[in-house]
Amino acid sequence: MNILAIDWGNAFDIVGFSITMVFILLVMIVFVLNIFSRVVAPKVRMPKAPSVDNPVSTSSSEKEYVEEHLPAGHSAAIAMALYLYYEEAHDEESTVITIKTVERRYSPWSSKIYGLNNLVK
Amino acid sequence: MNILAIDWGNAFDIVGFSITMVFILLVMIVFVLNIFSRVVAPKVRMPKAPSVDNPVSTSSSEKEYVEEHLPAGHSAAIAMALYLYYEEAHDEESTVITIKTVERRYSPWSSKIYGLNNLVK
Amino acid sequence: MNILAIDWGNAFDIVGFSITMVFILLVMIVFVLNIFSRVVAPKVRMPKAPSVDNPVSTSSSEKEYVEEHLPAGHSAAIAMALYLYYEEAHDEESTVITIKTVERRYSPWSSKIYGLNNLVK
Amino acid sequence: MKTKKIIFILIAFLYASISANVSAQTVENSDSLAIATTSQDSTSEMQQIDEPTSGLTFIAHSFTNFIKSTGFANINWQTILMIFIACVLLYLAIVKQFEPLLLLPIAFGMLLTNLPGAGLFNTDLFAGGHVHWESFVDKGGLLDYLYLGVKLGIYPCLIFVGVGAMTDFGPMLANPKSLLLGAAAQLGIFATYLAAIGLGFTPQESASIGIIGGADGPTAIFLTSKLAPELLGPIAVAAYSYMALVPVIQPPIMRLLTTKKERAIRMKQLRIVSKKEKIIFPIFATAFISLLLPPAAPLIGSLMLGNLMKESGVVERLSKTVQNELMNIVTIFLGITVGATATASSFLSLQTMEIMVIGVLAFSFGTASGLLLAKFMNLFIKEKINPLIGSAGVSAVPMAARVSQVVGQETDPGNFLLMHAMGPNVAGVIGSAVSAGLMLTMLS
Amino acid sequence: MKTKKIIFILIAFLYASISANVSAQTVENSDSLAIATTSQDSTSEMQQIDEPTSGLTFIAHSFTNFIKSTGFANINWQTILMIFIACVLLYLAIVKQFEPLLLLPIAFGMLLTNLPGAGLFNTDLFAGGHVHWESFVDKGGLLDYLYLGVKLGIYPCLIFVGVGAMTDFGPMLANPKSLLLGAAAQLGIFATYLAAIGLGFTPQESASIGIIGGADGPTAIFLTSKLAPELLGPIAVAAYSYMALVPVIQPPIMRLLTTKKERAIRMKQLRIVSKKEKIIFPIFATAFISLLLPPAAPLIGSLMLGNLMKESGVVERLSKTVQNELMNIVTIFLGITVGATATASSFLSLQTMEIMVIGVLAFSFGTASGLLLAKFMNLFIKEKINPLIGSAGVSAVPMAARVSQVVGQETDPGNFLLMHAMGPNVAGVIGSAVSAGLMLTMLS
Amino acid sequence: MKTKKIIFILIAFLYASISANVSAQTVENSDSLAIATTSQDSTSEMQQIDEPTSGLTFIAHSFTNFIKSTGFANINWQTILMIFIACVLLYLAIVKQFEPLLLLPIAFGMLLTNLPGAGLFNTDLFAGGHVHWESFVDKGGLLDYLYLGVKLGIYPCLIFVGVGAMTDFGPMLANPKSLLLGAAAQLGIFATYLAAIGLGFTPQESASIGIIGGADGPTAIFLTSKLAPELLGPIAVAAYSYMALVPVIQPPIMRLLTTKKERAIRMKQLRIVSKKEKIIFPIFATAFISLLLPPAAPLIGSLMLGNLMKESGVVERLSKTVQNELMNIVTIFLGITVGATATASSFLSLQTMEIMVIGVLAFSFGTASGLLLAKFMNLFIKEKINPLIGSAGVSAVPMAARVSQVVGQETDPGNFLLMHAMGPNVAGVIGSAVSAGLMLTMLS
Ligand code: NA
Ligand code: NA
Ligand code: NA
Repeated sequence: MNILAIDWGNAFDIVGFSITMVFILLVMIVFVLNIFSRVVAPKVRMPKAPSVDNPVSTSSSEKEYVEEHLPAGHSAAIAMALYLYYEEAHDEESTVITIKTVERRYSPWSSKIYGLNNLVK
Repeated sequence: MNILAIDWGNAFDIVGFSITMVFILLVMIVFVLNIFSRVVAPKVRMPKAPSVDNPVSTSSSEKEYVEEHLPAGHSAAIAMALYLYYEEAHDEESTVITIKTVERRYSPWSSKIYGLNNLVK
Repeated sequence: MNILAIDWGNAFDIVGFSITMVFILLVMIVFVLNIFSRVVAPKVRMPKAPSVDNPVSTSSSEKEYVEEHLPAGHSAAIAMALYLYYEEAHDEESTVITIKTVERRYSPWSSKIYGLNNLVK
Repeated sequence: MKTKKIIFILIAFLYASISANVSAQTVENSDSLAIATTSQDSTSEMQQIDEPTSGLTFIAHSFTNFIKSTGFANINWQTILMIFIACVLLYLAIVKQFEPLLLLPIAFGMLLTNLPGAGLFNTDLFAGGHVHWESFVDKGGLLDYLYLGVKLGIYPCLIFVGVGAMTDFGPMLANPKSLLLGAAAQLGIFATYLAAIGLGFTPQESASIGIIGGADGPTAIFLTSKLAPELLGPIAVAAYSYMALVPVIQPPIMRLLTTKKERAIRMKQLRIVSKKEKIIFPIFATAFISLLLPPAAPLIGSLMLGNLMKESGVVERLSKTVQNELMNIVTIFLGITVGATATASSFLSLQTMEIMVIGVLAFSFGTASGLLLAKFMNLFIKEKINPLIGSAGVSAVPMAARVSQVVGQETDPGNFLLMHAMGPNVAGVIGSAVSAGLMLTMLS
Repeated sequence: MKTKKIIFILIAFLYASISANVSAQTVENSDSLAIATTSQDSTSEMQQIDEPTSGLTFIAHSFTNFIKSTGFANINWQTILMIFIACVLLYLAIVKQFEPLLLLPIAFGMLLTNLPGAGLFNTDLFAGGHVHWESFVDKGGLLDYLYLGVKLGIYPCLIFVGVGAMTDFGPMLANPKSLLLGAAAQLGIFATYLAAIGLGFTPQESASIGIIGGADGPTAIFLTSKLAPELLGPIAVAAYSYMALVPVIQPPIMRLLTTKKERAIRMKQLRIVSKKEKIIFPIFATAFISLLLPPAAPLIGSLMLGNLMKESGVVERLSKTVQNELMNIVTIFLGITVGATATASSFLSLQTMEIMVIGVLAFSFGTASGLLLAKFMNLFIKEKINPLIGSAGVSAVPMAARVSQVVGQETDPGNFLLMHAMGPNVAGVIGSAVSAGLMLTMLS
Repeated sequence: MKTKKIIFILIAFLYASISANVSAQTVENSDSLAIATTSQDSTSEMQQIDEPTSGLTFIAHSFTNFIKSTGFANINWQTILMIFIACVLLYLAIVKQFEPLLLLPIAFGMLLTNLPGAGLFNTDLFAGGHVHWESFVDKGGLLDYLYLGVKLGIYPCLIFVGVGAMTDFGPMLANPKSLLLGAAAQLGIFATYLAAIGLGFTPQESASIGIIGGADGPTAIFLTSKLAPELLGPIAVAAYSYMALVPVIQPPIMRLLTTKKERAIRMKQLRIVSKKEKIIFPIFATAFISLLLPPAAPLIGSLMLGNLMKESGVVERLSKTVQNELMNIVTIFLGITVGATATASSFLSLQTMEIMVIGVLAFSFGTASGLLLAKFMNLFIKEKINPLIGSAGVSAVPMAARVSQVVGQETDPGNFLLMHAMGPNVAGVIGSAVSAGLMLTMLS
C-alpha cells in the first residue's frame, strides 16, 4: 500500500514524521537504558568529572595521562617486538602448513604446492 | 497410515513389540560384532581379568594404579602450569589478532577494534 | 537442440570442429597474453637462456644448482627438525584443546572427551 | 539479589507495554488516516486520505496510527508470558549454562516469533503438515525459509554427521554388551509413550513425546518434525532442558537403586580396538541397521558417515568442517527455527505442561532401566558390570557417562568408570535412532 | 603511467570485440547450417541440414555459425561500457582498497552479468517483483539461484548476525546520549529522500536511495530489495563506494562546522559497562525495538542475536562461526548477486548518475547533522561533548569513529576520541535499521 | 590375508541377508495384519485389523510383518552387488587413498542409495531431466534435497571458486605456450567421444563420457548433469578413480613415446610473473573466454573469481573460506549425492563397464597427445620443450605435474620440471572447461 501522492507536501510530511519517530524511539531507548543501568548495575560507580577548582584531582588525572603515554621510543620498541613476534608466528604457521601438506598424500582440493615458483635453472 | 486405535491394548502392543525389536536388533549387532571382531582383529589379545587368588597379579594392578595416581600436589602443579600456558597462549593470540587488525586496512566486516575500551582520561 | 545424427561423419565433424576451436581459442589467449604481458609488465626482464659457448654462465648456473642442493645429510637433519617441531606443535595444540574442553562446561556438540581411551586397570 | 532485579525490570517492561496497549486502544477510534503496517489484520482496513492535511496534522495522525501499528498495541497476555518464558530460557542458557549451544538460539527464536507484527515466522505456511510454497515469496519471513531445513529433515541429519565425526565407538566395540545397556535405557521412551497415551495424546504425539526419553536432541527433532510438528517447540525445550539437568536427575536414582558394594565394582581394562575395526564398524552399522529398519537410515547413515570420515583419517579436512563450521551454522538455524515454532498459541497449553512433566519421568525411567538391566546381567555373567554405567545408556553424550564416573568415585575415588560408561553412552545414541525408526515404521 | 596501460588494453579489447562483431554480421547471411547456441535469440531460427556436407565444409559452416553465437557477436556499446565500469570498480576494490570485501564480488558479479549469452543471471525470473519459480529449472543460471538469498531478505540478515557478533555496544551503553547523535546522523537519509523525490523518483525508490545515507550496507540492500529491487545495483555500488570514501568526505565538513576550541574538547572517561548490562541489552533492544517498529525486527533481531552470542560468552563456537565462515560465504553470494543485478539496461541510465550524485550528499548531510546536534546539545549540558564524535553517527563502523579520532588529534594529539566516537558509531547502526523500519512501515 | 577376511565377512553378510529374504517370503502369505512400512510397495496393500488380538499374537504378527518390511526382505542380487561395489570404492578411498576427499563421500552415497526401503534418494523426483517439485515435500529424502545443488549446477561452480583460489596461473603466464599443451591434452576428450559414439551412446552421453578425459572432476560433473544426468554415477566414479590412477597410467606412456635424450632436456628458468599480471589475468580470461564461448562462463567465471580473490590479496578472509569451509561442505554434498545417483538400475549395466573401459583410454590418449604436441613443437622452436611436461596438460592438478617431475628425474635427477609442468597443468583446467563449453554449445 502506498498512501503517498508524489506531491511535496506529503514527502515533507513523511520526512517530518520519520525524523520525529527516529528521535522519539531513540530517546525512549536512552530513557529506558538509564533506568535499566541504575537497576542492573547500581554499584558501578560513574567516575565524576574532576572539578575545575580542584587542583589535586587535576594533577591526578594528569598523572594518569602520563602513565598512559609511554615515551615514543618505548612504544616503538614494543610495537616492533610485537610485530616481529607476529611475523615469526606467521612464518612458523606457514612452515607447518607446508610441511603438513607435503607429508599428506596429495589431493587436488587440498594441495598448496601451486604456490611455489621454481626458480632453479 | 495409522492402524492404531487409541485403546490401551494397542498401545501396550506397540510398546511390547518396540521393546522386543530394540533388543533383538541390538543383540543382533552384538552377535555380529563379536564374530566380526574375531575375524577382523583376531590378534588383539583381550587382557584377562586377574584371578582373585593370584596375589602377584593383584599387586601388579595395584602398582599400575599407584603409577596412575600422582600425589595431589604434583597434579595441581601440572594443572596450574598447563593452565598458565594456555592462558598465556590465548593472550598472545589476542594480541596478535589485534595487531594484525590494526595493521590491516579497515573493513567493517573484519574489524575487531570494537573490543577496545578506552579508559584514557 | 541436437542437430547431430548418429552417423559417423557428423561425429567426426563435431570432433574436428571442436579440436579446431579449442586450439583457436587457446592460441588467441596465447596471442593476447603475449601482447598483454608486454604492455602490463614491460620491465620484467626475461632471463636469457645461457648460451652453450659461455662457460661462465654455465658455471654460474651450476653454482646455483649446487646451492639449491644441500648434502643429503643436511636435508635429512632439517626435515627431521621440522618434523619434530611440527609434531610438538601439534601435541601442544592437542593439549590445549583438551584442557580448554575440560575447563569448559560440557556440551554434547563441543566435547572432545570421546577421544580418550581409558587404559587404567 | 540478581534475580530480583531482573524480575523488577521485567515487571517494568510489562507495565510499559500494557500502558502502551491501553493508549493505543484509546486513539483507535479517533483517526481516519492509516499508515500501512505489516501486521496482517491491517491489510483489510485500507483507509483513504480524505483531505489534504497540513504537516502538523499529518504527523499527529501518523503518530496515532503508528501507535496502533506497533507491536505494543497488539500485545496480549499470552505474548507477554511467552516473552517471559523466552527470557527464563535465556537465563538458563547463559547463567546456568543449560546446553547453551542450543537453548540460546531456541530461546531467541521463541522471543522473535512472539513479537506481534514482526512476521518473522508464519505458522500458516506450514499448516496441516504441508509446505505452502505458493505463499512463500509473498508472506515468508526470515525464519520461514530457515525452518524448511527442519521441516524437510535436513538439519538433524547434518548435525548427526558432525556428532558422528566427534564420536568414538571404540569403548562400545571393546565391550559389545554396552549395546544391551544402551537398549535398556530406551525403555524410558516407551514408558513415556504409554504415559502420553494415558494423558490423551494421539499415538503420533505420544511417540514424539516419548523420544524425549532418548536424550538425543537431533533424533527428537527429526522424529517430531515428521510425526507431530505442532509439538516441536515444547519437545525441543523439554529435551534440551532435561539433557542439561542429567547431573541433577540421575544421581539420586542411581544411589537409590544400587548398593554401595555394587557401586564399588571395578571393571577390567577395555581391550584396545584396532583402527580397522573402527573403520569397518560405521560401514557395517549403516548397512545392517538401515536394512533391518529402513526409516532409521537417514539418522544412522548420517551418524556413521561422520564417524567414517573421522576414523578413516583420509578426509581430515572434511571431518573438521562437519564438526565445526557446518555443525555451528546448522545449530544456529535449527535452534532459532525450532524456537520459532513455540508461538503462544502452540506453546501456552496444558499439553506443554504435561510434556514438561512427562519429560522428566522419561529421563528417570531410562536411567533406572539401564541400571536395573546391568544388575540383572550381573546375575548371569562372571565379570560383574558396575551398574552405574547402565545409567549412561540414556545417551546425553558424554554428560551421562561423566555422571557415572562421578557417582562411582563417591564410593571409591580410585574407580575410573568413564570409559566403561562411554560404551553404553554411545550405544544409547544408536538405541534412540533405532527407536525413532521403529516409531516411524509403525506410526507414520 | 599504470592507468594509461590499462586503458590501452581496454581499447585494444574493445577494438577486437567490435571487429568480431562486424565479421559476424558479414557471415550472417551466407550460411544455412546453424549450430545451436545458448543465446536466446537463436532459438527461434532453427535451421535444418539441407545436404550432407563434407567435413571441411561442415567445419567452415560451423565456424561461421560459432562466431555468430559468441558473445562478441552480440556485444554492444552498453555491454562494453558495463564491462568497463566493472573493471573500474575492480580497480577501486583492489588497488584503492575501497571496501574490497564487498566491492570485489559486486564488481565481478557486474562483469559476469554483462557478458552476452552467458546467461548467468536472468532478470526475467524476477520480473515484476515476483519470483517466477516455474522458469527456474529450465532457465535459471548460477547467479539466479544465489540471488534468491537477496530477494528473500536472507543474506542481509545473516550478515547482520555476524556484524552483531563483532559489535561492542559498551561505549554506547556507557553514554546513552550517543543514541541521540546516532539518530541525528540519520537526517542524511531523509534529506536524500527529499532530494530523490525532487528528481522525480517514486517514494519507494526515494526511500531506497535515501538509505544510502545510513552508511550501512546490509540495511541498504535489505530495504532496497523490498522496495525497489531494480535499483539494487546502483544503490549497492553507491553505498559501498561512499562508505569507503568516508575518510575523504567527512574531514572537510568536520573542520568547516567546528571551531578549533570545540575540536579540542576532552571528554571524561567512560564508565565501565558490566557484563550483565551487555548481555541484557541485546535481549531488551530486540524486544523493545521490534515491538515499537515490527518491520525493523529482522534486522534488529539478527544484529542482537549475534551480539548476544558474543556477549553471553557461552556459545563461543557459534559466535566465531557467524563472524567468520558464515559471514564470508554470505558476503560472497551477496556481493556477486547484487552486482549481477547491474545489467546494462538497469544500470546505464540517468537514474544511476543521479543516485551517485545524491549519495555523496547523503553522507555529507548525515555528517553535518551529527556534528550540529552535538553542538546544539553543548548549549544545554554541562559536560561538553566534542562535536567531532557526532559525525561518527553515520555508522560506517568503525571507520567514521576513526575519522573522529584522527581529526581530533590534528588539534590536540593527546585527545583520544575513538571510544567516545564508537558510541554514536554503533548507535548509527541501530538508527539506520530503525529508519529502514519506518520506511517499510510507510511505503511497502 | 586382510582382504580374505573382508571377503569372508561380506559373504557371511550376504548369506544372512538371503536367509532373511527367504524367511520373509515364507511368512508372506500367513498373516493378515500389516504394520505400515515406508517401503513404497506396501502402501497399496492396506490391510485391516479383523479382530482384537491379544498382546502376544499382536507381537508375533507384528514381527512377521516387520520382517517383510525390512530392507533384507526387499534385497536382491543387484542391491548386494551395488553394496559390494560401494565397499570396494570405500576400500580404494581409505586404504589405497584414491582421491579420498571425493571417493569416500561418493562411495558412501552409493551405499546409502542402494539400501532398499531407506528412501534417501528417489530418482523419480528427477525423472526425464526435470525436477518434480510438487512431489518433493511428500517423497523427498535427505539426498534429494542435497542433489538439487548438482542438478542446478551449483556445486561444481562453488568447488571451482575454491579451486581457483588454490591455483597459481603464474607458471602458465610465464610461458603461454603451456596453453597449447593444455589444449593438446584435451584430444583425449574428443577421442573418447568418438569411441563412445562407436559403442552406440547418444551424442550427449558420448560427450559426457568424453569429458572424463579432461581429468577434471567438477567440469565432468557439471557437463554430465546437463547432458546425461543418468550417467552421473559411473562417470564420476570413473573420473575420480582414474584421476587417482594418474601416477600409474601416465608413466609407461611417457616412457614409451619419448627418447631418453628428450626426457633429459632442461628447460630455462621461468620469468617472474608480476602481481599485476596475475591480478589482471583472471579478469581478462573471464571476459575473453565467456564472450567467445558463453556456455563456459559458469565454470570459467567461478574459477577466475576464486583466482582473483587469491591474487588480489585484499579479500584474504573470503579466499580462505572458499578454499576451506565452503569447498569442504560442498564437496561432501556433491560426493554423497553424485554417489546416490548410482542406483543398481542405473549403474549395473553394460554401459557402466564400457564407460570404465573407455575412461582409461581417455586418460591415455590425452597423455599421449600432450607429449606428441610438445615433440612436434620442438621441430620448430629453438628453446626445446621437455615433452614430459606435455602429459601434465590433462590437468589432474597437481598430480600430473608431479608425475612429469618424477619421470624426468628418473633420467636426470637434477632436472626440475615441476614448475614447467604446472603451466600445461593449469592450462588443462581451462582447456577442459572450454571443451565442456563447446560440447554444451553443440549438444544441449
Ligand atoms: Na539415547
Ligand atoms: Na547508520
Ligand atoms: Na583438463
